[in-house]
Amino acid sequence: MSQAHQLDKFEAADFINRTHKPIPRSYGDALLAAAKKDERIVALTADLATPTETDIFRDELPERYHNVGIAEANMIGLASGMARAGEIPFVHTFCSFATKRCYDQITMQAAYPNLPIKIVGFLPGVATLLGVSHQAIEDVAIMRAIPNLVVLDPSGPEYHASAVDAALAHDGPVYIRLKRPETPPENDIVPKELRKGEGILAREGGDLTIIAAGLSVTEALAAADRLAADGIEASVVDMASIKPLDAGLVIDRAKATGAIVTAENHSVIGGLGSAVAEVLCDAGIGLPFKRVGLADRFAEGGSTPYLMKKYGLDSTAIIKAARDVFGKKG
Amino acid sequence: MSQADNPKRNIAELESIAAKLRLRVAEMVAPTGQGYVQQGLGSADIFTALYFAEARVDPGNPDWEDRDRVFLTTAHNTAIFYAALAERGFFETGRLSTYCEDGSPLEINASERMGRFVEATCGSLGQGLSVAVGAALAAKRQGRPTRCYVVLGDGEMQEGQVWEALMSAGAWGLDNLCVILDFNEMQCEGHMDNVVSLRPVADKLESFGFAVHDIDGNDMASILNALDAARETKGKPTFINAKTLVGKGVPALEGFMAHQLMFPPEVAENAIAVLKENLS
Amino acid sequence: MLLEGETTFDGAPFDGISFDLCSRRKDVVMVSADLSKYTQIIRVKEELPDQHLDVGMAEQNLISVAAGVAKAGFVPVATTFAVYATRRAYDQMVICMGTSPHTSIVVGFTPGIANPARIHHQAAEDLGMLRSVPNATVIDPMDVTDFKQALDVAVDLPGLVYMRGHRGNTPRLLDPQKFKFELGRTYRLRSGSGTGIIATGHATQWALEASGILEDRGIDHSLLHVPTIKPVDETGLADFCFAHDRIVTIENHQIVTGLGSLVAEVVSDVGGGPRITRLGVPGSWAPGGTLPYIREQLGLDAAGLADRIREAGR
Amino acid sequence: MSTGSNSRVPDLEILAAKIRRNTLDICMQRGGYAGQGVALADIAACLYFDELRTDGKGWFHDRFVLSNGHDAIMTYAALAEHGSYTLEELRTYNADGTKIDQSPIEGQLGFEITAGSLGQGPSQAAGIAWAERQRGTDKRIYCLFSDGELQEGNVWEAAMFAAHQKLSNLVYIIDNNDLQASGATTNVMSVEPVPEKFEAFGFFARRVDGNSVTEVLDAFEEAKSVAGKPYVMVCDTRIFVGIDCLREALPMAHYVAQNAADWEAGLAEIDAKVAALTGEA
Repeated sequence: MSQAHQLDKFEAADFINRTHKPIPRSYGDALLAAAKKDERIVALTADLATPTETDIFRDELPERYHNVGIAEANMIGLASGMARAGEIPFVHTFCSFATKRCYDQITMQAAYPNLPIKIVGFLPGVATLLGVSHQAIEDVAIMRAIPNLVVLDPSGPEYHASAVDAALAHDGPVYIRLKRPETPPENDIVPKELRKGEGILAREGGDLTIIAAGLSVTEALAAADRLAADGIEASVVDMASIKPLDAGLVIDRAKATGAIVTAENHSVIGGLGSAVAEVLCDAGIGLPFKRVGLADRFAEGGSTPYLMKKYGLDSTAIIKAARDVFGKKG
Repeated sequence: MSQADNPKRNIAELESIAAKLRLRVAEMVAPTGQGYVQQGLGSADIFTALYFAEARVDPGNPDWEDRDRVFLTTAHNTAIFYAALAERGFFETGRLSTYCEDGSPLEINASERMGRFVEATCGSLGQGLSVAVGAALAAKRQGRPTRCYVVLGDGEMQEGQVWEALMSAGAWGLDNLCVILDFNEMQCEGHMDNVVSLRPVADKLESFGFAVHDIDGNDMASILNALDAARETKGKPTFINAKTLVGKGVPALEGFMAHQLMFPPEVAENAIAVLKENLS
Repeated sequence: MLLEGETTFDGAPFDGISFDLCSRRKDVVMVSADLSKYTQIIRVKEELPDQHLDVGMAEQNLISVAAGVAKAGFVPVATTFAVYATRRAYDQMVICMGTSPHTSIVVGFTPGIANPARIHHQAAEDLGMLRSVPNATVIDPMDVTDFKQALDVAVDLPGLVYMRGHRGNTPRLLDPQKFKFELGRTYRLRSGSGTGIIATGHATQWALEASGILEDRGIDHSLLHVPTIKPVDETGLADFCFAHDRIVTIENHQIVTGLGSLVAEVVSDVGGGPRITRLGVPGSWAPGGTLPYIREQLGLDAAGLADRIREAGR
Repeated sequence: MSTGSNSRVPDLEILAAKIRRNTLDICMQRGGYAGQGVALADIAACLYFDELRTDGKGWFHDRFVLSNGHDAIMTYAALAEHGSYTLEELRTYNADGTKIDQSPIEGQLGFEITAGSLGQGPSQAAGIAWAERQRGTDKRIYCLFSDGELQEGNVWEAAMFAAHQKLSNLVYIIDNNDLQASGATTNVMSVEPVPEKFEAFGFFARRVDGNSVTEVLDAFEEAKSVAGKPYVMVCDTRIFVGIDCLREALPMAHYVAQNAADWEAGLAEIDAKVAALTGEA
């Protein structure tokens, strides 16, 4: 059923790795380790083993690995059948296809029956060379609207192992949007913890709060550093759990700092920014607020730093928004 | 599982069960006129064969892990489905009268809130087969004797996902999967050949790696033979192309292409009378 | 701009709207995925067969074929249930239509809870899905008049236009003599102070019912109809919000990502602003059944809404 | 079967060699889908320089729909010979900020649809074919997609529709290279027998050596003679066919990183081939 077909070594240079040097597979290793402990875990992919770091799973546990071909809708259905038979399927493809291509199947066959299907997407937001068809700039918006589904957007590889744990800890469907580094990291990756429903206060400051998720967290922290140099102290929240959202932390920070900027590698419509706006409006908290994200347009392909800069998602854009809301506080 | 639950092959007995289920279908739909009469009457023999002769299921223990799984992917064909389940003992026959009532779990499209005997919620057409393929694959890996049966609609085969699932089942050689096509030639817009034709069915399925049987889906012996052959086929999934007649059993309704027939009271009355007569 | 007197109904509004459009515009093609009867384009199918195309029960194909038809010089109007157009063929809508300059219209019928067959036929997330597609136009008309006029505007818009449709007994509420659909414009149906109600699509009908009850009870309020979800007149929307003490949004949709979120975004962008209570499908699955039954279960029936609006105002 | 097209063969083989060379030239800058571009060179030469009729204004009368985004390299390499792009601009392929996207969007010269989300081209091509027929034009519609895309259900929806509508102005060209992102298609999820599947779906199907100019031309010719049905040519190709040193080094390369191949050796080989072909011609 599964094949241990070894790809040519040159193909290690997949769509994501820009260096042709080995890149640590924080997610792939964590999944394999979890699977070795839990018999029920199976992995599926729609033709994307290496780019989703599941080639190691394929090679080590071939009888629990299924490459279903380029057929995402079928993959979700298969996972559903497996979950109904007592397995815990992790399905893998790019974020764009893991959501837009099989949304009905996710709703019907994973979320409605509340099955433990873990949908793991790679290439979140604009972060891909592969252009518009591979960009998931609306995945958070559409996945957030599905009842029962948990949405996690970890900020870096140090959280990937924890994301696997959090996904397993939730007895139901989970969507995880992951970004593999494009180049080998300079330092060793030290695992950190994230939890469903909890934001991480990554930096504390009293002048405003930047609530960020995924790739935008690094940018937010860089922005906070530069703002601090000018005497503006920003709190930074890593909102890895976009759904359920840590509303308590949002309200707490809103009250403590009086101004909020959201930052996300996603369209400004429907994603983290909207989720935070909903919480604030529900609570009747009116304050200076700004959403940093992709400004309702399609992006092209390119390197991640290039795209983050070009589309106004980087620290410079966050600083501008932060100054703006800080100024409005009066 | 007791011997009494094991496959029975008494054709006369099965035909009389099918006749009873047909009557139930008409009775369930008659009060409101809502429900799928034509499809239910047409596929009564398939459901009878599946639930009363073929599938290893246990109404006393619907969660039984080694059970065979029956997937109704044409989830709107519920009148016959519920009638068969009730008759088989999965729930009280009396509950059939709540069919399509607000708040009743016997909804027009079957959903899992009914209980584990609804193996998947399938009202969005074309999805159930993938779920069944996944379950069949899992059963293989777990070494279970489980067989997966899928009742598929012909119109539904226009959905691309069905072909994704067929391709994977064929490529993986899932001989514990048996797909039964309720080939009634009818879809919303009418006769399927006027919408987008599926023909030739057998050629398509053979090219996707299935063992194919073309049968009369209203002939009990043919259905049983095909199911037997499916069980004996190794290394390939089976596809039973069961030609059925919509409205079967009520002459006034036979062959009448109405996807969502509003069942007029006088027609219902006549149908019930005819079906009662057949029974006795 | 509302019609006075007893409300009248059109039993199959799109049959007339689509036939009228296709008769005037020979470049328009109605495309169906086996649901011509259920989306009510039977007159076109029978009387203008050259302007009707059925792709069978294959919604991804429906959207992609329609996109191809657009690329060859026609204006396709792809029709199916909202749930299938969006959940089933979302990627095709984004890529084949959303990235194209050619006019491609998708009309999704029985949106939100307007379908008795619960989850698999109910599209309570479609507005949010389409709102997040760059450049897309998203319209949720409230009645026959709104629907007809919006479609007339849509056929001349570039790119992807997603519109929610009405079928079956649809009320005529707006006066075609006085109402003129303009893209992005918002319409004030009741003027008052205190609570500002913002609604769209089917929910504007419900809001009108609730408004009647509130009026009888002497509760001051305004009602704003927002047929265009995208692009919307953000300034007008914000002005309306800031002119009221509190805002209640009502939509035939999940309370996340749709109209409620749109209003929350617009208000937050300005900063400050009133409390916003979002009413709709509350982050769970709606039940199946008749529309009155589902509305009641979700507190979206006229009395339930009136109570909740009053409650929000306290 | 011969259709008298043989006189054109040597010229097209030269063009194919040049397209191969252009592919390497473009991909060696920053990496790319070189193997596919090289393998599709013969089909590209036949398509752009023989089969597609010109509109007399420097472009084409017939329409070509590319479904598989990464095969865009084929179109770029061919249009460089056609003169629609310069090699200089194409060398920015894969660079930040370039207009030469790896996977182009609709409106980019040479691209009718936004490709890259697999399996959507065949439907759009069928829609175009239906609409062109409806408008009464004589345009023929060609759609290239890959064997891996056959795993997408959308393709079978399209096939069923195209056959039902008897779209005889539609030709599907399948790049049957037995390679997809995660390995050999046969191993991942076998799609064979491809011609039998399409025949069962109502097409006139023919298996073709996609690297034989003669066979490709014959198939294009045959497609025009088939009435009442769409036509599919299942073109067997293999990555890097025509440049032996790269073919040997990278037999399974779905994507080739810039520093993963000996581009100079490849160029030397193809330059020698071009010289030999033009010398003989």
